[in-house]
Amino acid sequence: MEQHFPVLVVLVPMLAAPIAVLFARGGLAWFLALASSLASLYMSAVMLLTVLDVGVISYHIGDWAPPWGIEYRIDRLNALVALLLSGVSVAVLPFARRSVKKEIALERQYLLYTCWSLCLSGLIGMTVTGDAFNVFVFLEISALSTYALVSMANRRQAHLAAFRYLVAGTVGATFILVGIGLLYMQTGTLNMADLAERLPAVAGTRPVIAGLGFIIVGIAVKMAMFPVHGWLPGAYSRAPVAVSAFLAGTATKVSAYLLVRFTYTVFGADFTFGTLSIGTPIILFGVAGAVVGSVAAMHASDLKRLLAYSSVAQISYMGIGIGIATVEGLGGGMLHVFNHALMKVALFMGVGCVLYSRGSASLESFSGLGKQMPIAMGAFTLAALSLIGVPGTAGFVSKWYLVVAALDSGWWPVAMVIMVTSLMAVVYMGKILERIWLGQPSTDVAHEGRVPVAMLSMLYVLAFANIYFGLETSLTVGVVLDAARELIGQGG
Amino acid sequence: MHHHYVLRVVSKILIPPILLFALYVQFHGDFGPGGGFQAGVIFAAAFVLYALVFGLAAAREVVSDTVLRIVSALGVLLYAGVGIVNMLKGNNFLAYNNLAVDPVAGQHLGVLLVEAGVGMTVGAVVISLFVYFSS
Amino acid sequence: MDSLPGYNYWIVILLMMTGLYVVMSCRNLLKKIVGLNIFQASVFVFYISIAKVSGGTAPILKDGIDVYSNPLPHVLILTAIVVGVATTALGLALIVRIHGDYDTIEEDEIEAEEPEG
Amino acid sequence: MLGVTALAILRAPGLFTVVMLSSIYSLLSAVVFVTLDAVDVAFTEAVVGAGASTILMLAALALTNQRRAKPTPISPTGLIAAFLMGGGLIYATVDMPVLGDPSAPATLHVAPRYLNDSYDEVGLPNVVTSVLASYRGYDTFGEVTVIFTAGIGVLALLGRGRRDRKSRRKASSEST
Repeated sequence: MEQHFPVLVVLVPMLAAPIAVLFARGGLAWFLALASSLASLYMSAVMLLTVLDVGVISYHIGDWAPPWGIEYRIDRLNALVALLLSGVSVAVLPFARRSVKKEIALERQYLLYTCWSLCLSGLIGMTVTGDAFNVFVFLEISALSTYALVSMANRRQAHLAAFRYLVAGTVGATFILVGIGLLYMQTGTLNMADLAERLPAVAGTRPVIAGLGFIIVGIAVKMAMFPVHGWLPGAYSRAPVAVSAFLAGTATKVSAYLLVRFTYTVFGADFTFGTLSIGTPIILFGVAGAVVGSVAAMHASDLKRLLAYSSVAQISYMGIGIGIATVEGLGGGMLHVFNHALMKVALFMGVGCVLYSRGSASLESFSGLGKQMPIAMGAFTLAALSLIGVPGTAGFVSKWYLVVAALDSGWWPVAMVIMVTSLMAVVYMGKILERIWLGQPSTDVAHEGRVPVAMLSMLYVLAFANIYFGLETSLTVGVVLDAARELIGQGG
Repeated sequence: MHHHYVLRVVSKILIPPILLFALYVQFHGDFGPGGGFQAGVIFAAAFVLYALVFGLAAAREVVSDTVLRIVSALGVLLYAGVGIVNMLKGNNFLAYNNLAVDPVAGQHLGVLLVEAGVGMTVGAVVISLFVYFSS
Repeated sequence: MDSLPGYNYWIVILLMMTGLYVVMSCRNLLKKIVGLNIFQASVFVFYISIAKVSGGTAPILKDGIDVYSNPLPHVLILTAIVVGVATTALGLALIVRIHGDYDTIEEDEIEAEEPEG
Repeated sequence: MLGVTALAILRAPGLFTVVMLSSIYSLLSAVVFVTLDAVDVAFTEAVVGAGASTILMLAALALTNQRRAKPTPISPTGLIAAFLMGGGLIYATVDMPVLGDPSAPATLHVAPRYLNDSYDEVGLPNVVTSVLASYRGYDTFGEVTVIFTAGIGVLALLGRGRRDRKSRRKASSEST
């Protein structure tokens, strides 16, 4: 059984979807989504342990040897990402049950969980695959289900946001498709490991360079890197809040992973960052994105929107780390992928609790909540501190590695920008925390009921994960730095 | 449109051959161009013609929304089911060789079943897209 | 023709540019979707021209024929065509809903109602 | 001809015209596929691209009751993006293999096994079907799932309960 885990980790959530559609019951669909996410979580944990123990797992689908067939290839990095994805899904689903019940009509709830399962399997599929074209197929599974998830919120702006996301996402995916085509043209293969072997022979040719460009631009769109981040604030702030929490922890993270996979594994770090020095523009756009995102977050009046803009800034940190291309830089970037997922999911859950009990996520509605909802707001505050990067939280660890990497490789202005934008995070998160703990409760905000225990407990799990991974860093840092060493070493 | 006898008769004559053609495309994909995708869409075209001539309500009585939903899900499950059988028989996912004693016959059977799954899902989804868009 | 080795690609590139321009500049949502279709269809042509082999025939095995075009890009593009239609369908459904919400599918008029987007 | 159609789509004001032109565009590219020896792709493009998409677009057009698009102002960002992309590709064409070159890397590495061995390994004369359903069957499985996802997405958007769209619209505009 265990030898089939690489494909089952994708297949189980994918099969939960049609089964849920057969029965068309919201509760059953939710249960199937949760059960399949749990199964995926278990399987990715087992695979991570196996990979740490014995090295890369390769699974030949259809028993066709690569490069003729499609290969699933698990190494340290994508085992960790798969663990993160299924973990986020497991954490958000118990929260989502009640939150979705309130936001979405009963007869459409099963459709939401169906799309959720499809989205999860698409994302994991993109992560574990070792075939460049297979990435495109699974990317479209996750993309289409994401558009549907965003559009399910019962407000008209959600449709518009989903449409813009669809247009941007399709353009991005088509760019990736062109890039893969150019690579295929020069090498005659689609398998990533095979590509990595055959590319050095044709590395200097123009289609390969153009292909790299197309793939990076396409992934940047999906990842919401500045200046192609326009779709993200609308999509995250208009989606149902549970969906925002899920997507914030998964969708852009997989794109960041893909960027690493293509630039480091397929093209090789030496070629991408040495010969072509692609790192410099990535870092520069990252710096610009960090500033733009933070400034926009400071001016947002709605908390979901504020968190979405702060995501733009945080994603830029990941880009910076990937662009610096040292072990600490890449490690810091990937660590931030992991840690940012923890904090953003917790923050969106906190907002979800407020939405559930107050029906609004405007800044005003947070006034004085520290007295009325101290339990939920306590967890929210922990996550907010992690976003700022206070020592002892997960956010601090990854920012630390990024700053050190920037200083080590002579990018000291970049380190400055990370510091300054962290200060801006202090400003925009501080503004909310001040309202929560020091503001007066506003009288005109409705009180729509207590937050269910299921929602609160998952919020706490995530909030404490932020502290746990801030103090006990050996697991994440160890795996990520080893993975970074492996990736950078691969280039030669 | 309901009083155009010519249309009604012509479409009654046309629909069976279209369905037949869909089946031909479905199973002839092994030898010539064609396969589940094209067959599914052609099958759906027959339904669209029926709906245009006899009205959507009549067409929905022939194929209800629930049936469409279930068939589209079953198509995916059939495809995956073939792969799971391969796994249970000890090979990897979608390794059709073990479906029959002779590996080539196994491959043939696998391709046939998988294409049938494709045709089911594509046909059902295209029909339901048409239904949703026109009701 | 020999002086311009990549002439066949130039046509494809022009089509891709037109498609991308339609997507980015047109303010009408339906035209955006049509633009996406053009963009994708021209990428398909690009892939299929990679597969062409001079003197070859369609990759359906027959006795007496030795040169076939490359089947792999054909398969990839079959997949991509279907994915493209799926995206189109979802985009159109969103357009229908947006029209129900705003009574227009012109982005300018929607933005007038929705300054924050 | 493809270029003329594409440019006409850019300029045409009537949405019905745009949809028809896009259908013509699909049919034309199907013809191109036939001349490039890709019969399966041509068949699919004709059936799916020109057929199914056009029907859906017409249905959407009927539902939205909009006949004309406003004229498009020239967009500098669009132009810059299009020319950057085109420039990148034209830069790349210099090193690209000539059309139909039998020694191009794409035709040498992976593809020959499909052509030479697929009949013995899968037993089908149509190599495209063998690759589609067997060698790369997992891609096709993903593709079926994409179609299924689109069906679910459209069901969620336009399925049951749409009749009270007007009332929901009121509710949602009040809540914003």
